Amino acid sequence: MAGLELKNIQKTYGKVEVIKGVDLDIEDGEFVVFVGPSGCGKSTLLRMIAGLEDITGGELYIGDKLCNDVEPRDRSIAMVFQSYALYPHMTVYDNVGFGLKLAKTPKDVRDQKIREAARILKMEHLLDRKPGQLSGGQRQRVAIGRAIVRQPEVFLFDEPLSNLDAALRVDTRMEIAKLHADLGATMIYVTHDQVEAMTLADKIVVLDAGVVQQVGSPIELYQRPQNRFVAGFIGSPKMNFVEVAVEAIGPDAITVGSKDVASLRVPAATAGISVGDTLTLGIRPHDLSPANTGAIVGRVAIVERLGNETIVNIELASGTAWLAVLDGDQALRIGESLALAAEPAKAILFDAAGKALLPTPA
Amino acid sequence: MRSRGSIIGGVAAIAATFVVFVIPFLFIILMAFKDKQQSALRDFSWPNGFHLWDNLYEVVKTRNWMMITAFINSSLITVVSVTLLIVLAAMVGFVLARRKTRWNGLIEFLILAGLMIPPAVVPTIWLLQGLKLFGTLHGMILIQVAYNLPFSIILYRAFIATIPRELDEAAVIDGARPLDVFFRIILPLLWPVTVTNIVVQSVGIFNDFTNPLYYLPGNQNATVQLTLYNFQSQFSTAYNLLFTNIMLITIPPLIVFMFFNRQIVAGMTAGAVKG
Amino acid sequence: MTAAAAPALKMQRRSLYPGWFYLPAAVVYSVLFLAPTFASLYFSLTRWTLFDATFIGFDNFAQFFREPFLIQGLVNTVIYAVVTSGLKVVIGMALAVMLTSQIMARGYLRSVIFFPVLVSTIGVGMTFTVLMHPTQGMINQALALFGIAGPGWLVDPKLALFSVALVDVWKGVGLATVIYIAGLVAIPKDYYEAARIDGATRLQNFIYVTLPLSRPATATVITLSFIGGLRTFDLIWAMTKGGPGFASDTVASVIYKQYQAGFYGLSTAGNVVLFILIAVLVVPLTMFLNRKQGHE
Amino acid sequence: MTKTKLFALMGASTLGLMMTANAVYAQQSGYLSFLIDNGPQSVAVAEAWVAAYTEKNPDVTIDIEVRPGGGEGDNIVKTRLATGAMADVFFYNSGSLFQALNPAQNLLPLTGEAFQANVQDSFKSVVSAGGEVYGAPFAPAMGGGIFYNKPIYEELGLEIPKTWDEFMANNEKIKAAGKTAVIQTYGETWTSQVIVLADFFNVLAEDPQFAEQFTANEAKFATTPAALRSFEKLQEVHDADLFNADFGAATYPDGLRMVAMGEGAHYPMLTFGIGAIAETVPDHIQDVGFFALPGDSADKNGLTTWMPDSIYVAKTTASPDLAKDFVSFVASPEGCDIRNEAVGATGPYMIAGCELPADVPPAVSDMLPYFQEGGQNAPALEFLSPVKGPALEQITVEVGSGIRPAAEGAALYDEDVRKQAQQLGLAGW
Repeated sequence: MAGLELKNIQKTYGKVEVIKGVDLDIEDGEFVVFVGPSGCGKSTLLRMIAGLEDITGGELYIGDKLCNDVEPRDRSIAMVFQSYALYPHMTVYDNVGFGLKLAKTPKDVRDQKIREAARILKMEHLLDRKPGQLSGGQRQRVAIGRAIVRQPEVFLFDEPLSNLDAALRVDTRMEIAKLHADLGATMIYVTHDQVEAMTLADKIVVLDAGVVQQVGSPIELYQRPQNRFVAGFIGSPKMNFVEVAVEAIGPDAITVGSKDVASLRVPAATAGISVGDTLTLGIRPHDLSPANTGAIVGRVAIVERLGNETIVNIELASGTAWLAVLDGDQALRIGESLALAAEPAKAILFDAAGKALLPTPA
Repeated sequence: MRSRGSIIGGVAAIAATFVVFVIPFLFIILMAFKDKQQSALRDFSWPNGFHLWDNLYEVVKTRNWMMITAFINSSLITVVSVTLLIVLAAMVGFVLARRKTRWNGLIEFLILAGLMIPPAVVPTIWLLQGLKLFGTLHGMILIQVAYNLPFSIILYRAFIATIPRELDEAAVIDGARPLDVFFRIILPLLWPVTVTNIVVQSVGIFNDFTNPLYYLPGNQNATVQLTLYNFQSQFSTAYNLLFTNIMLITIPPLIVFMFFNRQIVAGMTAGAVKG
Repeated sequence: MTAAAAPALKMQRRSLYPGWFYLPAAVVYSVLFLAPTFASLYFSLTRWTLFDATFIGFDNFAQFFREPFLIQGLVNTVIYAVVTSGLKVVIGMALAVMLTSQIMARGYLRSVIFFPVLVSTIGVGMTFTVLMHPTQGMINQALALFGIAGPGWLVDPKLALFSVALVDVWKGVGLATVIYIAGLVAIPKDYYEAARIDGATRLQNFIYVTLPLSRPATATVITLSFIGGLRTFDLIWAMTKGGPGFASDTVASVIYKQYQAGFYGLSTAGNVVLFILIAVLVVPLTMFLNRKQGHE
Repeated sequence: MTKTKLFALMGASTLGLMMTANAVYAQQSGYLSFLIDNGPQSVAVAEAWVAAYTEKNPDVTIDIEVRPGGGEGDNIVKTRLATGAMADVFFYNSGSLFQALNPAQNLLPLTGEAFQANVQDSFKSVVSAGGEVYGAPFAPAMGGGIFYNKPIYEELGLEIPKTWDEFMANNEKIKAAGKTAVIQTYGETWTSQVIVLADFFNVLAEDPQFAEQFTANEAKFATTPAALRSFEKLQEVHDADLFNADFGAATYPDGLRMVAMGEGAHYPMLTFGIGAIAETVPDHIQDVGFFALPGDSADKNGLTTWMPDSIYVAKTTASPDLAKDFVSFVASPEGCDIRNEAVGATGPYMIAGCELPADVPPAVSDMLPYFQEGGQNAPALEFLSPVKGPALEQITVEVGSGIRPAAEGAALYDEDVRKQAQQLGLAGW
């Protein structure tokens, strides 16, 4: 078993910088998720760890071993691909056993390992089939089985669920979580879906434009995003943002307001902020609730009634569109005016550069 | 589903193809059954007697059983050079489709040039001579490989582009070295195009006449097409033997065809048409 | 590849697609094809007896273009290539449409049409030379049964080239048909169904769906048979040797005759001329075909 | 060179030397490869020689390789010589084609061999270069002229023509009788040249300097009336509509069969065709006669002759002594006898001591007077000049098929020979 250490990892294609110096520590046995929008470099980073891409600069340690120049097969890793990448001309049995065969594992040992993996994944009945005869979920299992059988120290998953339908995705996600619990191996998982990230990860790494935006536990990222990007990316539905002016600066709090938002006192770090500055106010849709005296007033544009909750799309005075997720069923008419109250403690202010002005934790 | 129109169309098609395509072959076969006098008439008539065995024996034993040598040589040349072609062309097609470098343009140009440029015979002979390959089966095999590589590469390259790269990567993660990836993953997946290559190239090489004529002199090196050519004047008054010879040397390509008949279209779909 | 920097070295060492995969093919191809071709560029500028070569500049090219029948040979070559590739496209397409429809005896038809592809050019040439004999040939004897006086297929100077071209089509149309069948099978059924919902007739189906969507197949057939037609030699040699007189000479047969006569320099110069002819015609053609393809 | 006494020694086997030489013949051993053209006669005679020779020398193995004839064969011979891959012993033409082989560099001189004493000097001259003799004749001399069908001549009461006009008059009578007067076989193009080439005696009769001037680029076919006449004769027979219906596709064997069986009256051909007739239609060999291609004057009626092809030894041979011994065997009276046995006698031999059997076919006996005292003959142009254009056979097909008039054909041929002259590096071109 092994942890990983990335020191100032860089990747350039010609003059284009794709990964701009990533530092990261991954503990042994940790489940780490790389998340970010497409093109952020998360897959590239994973492939560099796998050894499928060359590392332009920096150092990659797996365990204590510098692995920049180590062949993929010698990195004690296994990888599950987005498209599963099963070998179409081989049976499931051979697919799973291919790596062992290449490693010249004796036939009986190989057979035992393949059957063990099949048992874990409940796919013993599929062993004689070819990938073309399998459903998407079954293929996914085979791909995982192929990884398990190698008994790697690090599992790498490259968007493994994106080709599955919604229901299957939830099931498989849980299976992967269970697998992690059972095997206790280090797992690195790439996704663009923050729900997967939140549900699976011990530690999430948010990437954007080749730069690590924040590393932390799911709750930490949700509650204390370090910048506007992370705040917007983590959490579903997305956090609402609006520009506001600083009206007053109090101890450990800033009072802000605009034509959209009546004065709101938000706990925040105040250093370097002065009255009259423009900041961005972020409030999560779940943190809004209907209140006649609410600080935020808008016009109802769309209403989605789900029964247990109601999702309202409102248009603020400035024209900014916000979402609110309200408890219970709310019969709202389109076009009517709606006032919402926000819980100031859960609101976050961002400075002009997008940095979160988080209050010092109590 | 079948309307009367389509039955009439079908019968017409069968009749037309019979006249255009089958009759010439029947002619060859009938001629091979005739004796010398009757074959001299060159008409489409029923043989007066059964002379096929005599004709076959005559053709095969001509010039010291040269036909036997020729069949061995031609088969050897065809099998070895097609095997080499498949492996070498697939290797080139694989790297060419996968790895984009500034050399790709040059390589593509050379491939196209190989399709277009007529080979320079005499300098080639001079070169083979220098390599001690002139007049040897090895030399002939390498010539066939060199001349037919471009077409095989083109067939392969288009198809390799449709094989997902993730397969290569999965194999690498599984511990495969480049040769493992190629021989255990890519080559097996190329089978449909390989069939096309086998059929087209083996028929072409087996039926090649010009190249053995120049690069493979000597009786011990005779190939089947050369026997036909050599016997042409000897059999110039014996059409029965000439056509027996033609019939005899058409059998091996026919076997290849019957073997792969069903898979030819699939291979074409995979390779040639995707372009 | 020359960069000495460490990353470049790493890349070489670990590439999944190693450059040396090119090596075996490159060695065979360079030694046996490229090197002689380059040598021929030099020899085309010499008067060459095989035993020694005298440098004479571009005289061979001048001579080649003075060959009384070269111009006709050039024209013949283009005619031959256009006729054979044109007929292969039209007939191949027609046969492919027929063979992908609900026609009876499909297996038989498909095999029969492909079968001539398997026979050697020399064998086909010899057979058809016999069949096309003006008086004793089966073709004219058959025509005579219907009271038609058959033409001198291979001996009439106006007809000889076309007769050979017809045999070429006979031999090669099977391959074109298979390529087209592959192309047609690859057209998704949805298009035909959509067209049917739009009320298209069979003919409209063919014009608006089959024809445009089988363009990649057409490109393949045209390119292969056009290059083949321009280079064609075996069949012409087996059937007419360029005759009667010079009536069916093509550039390739003119080159071969110079070669036979021992004018090696001249013949090699002809090779260069043929290459240029092919390049001038085929390169724009493929570019045209591929560009159209790109639009789809 | 004309009216040579080439065959003065013919029939007079005075030299017993050869026989003595044979008697003390040492047994040979080793291996030879032997490249021959694929004509049926070449194959038959080569096999007979090899069989006889290896019977005498059981330790010798001789492997016969066969190449195509015509230009293709020329090419193979040249290519194999140039690349040092030639068989030890091979058949090839004498005269201008021999010169193009670069003999000094590629062939083993046979000048000093004992058997050369019996070979006619006139033959040696066409296989010599730079003072060395490189070949030995393996076939009889030939004449180029016209085979005719004797029964037709008897039936129609025709006389052997001595002039071109008489020939054409005969043709008209034959045509009037509903028969094919002249057979042409353009299915094999080389046969189309015969009328033009065989007319060369008549050219020289009019213009004795033509060969020298032609070689020196001073005389042209198109501008020398006597030479142009050769092309015109070809055109005349075409224009008179005398040919067999399938002349464009018929082949050489067809032509021989037709003249032998009386399907046509005349077939312009070289006399080596006699052997093929004897082989393919032996029942009719007595029906075929031969006469020289007639000129315009009965006084000047003579035969254009061809030297036989020669057997050569490649310089690269691994066993020169064995090769020379085999050649001397072929060029011995014994060799001639074996040849007569295998393929029949087709003309006078160039080797002293070689006799024709008593019962030669009529076509051969018709030819002999031209070679004897009082007879007239002249070698074909290719033995007097190295300049021979490769496209002659296509041009004569065109003239003979009415595609191109004689004058244009002759001019085109003049153009064609220039390349050859330049390639040979002759002065004046």
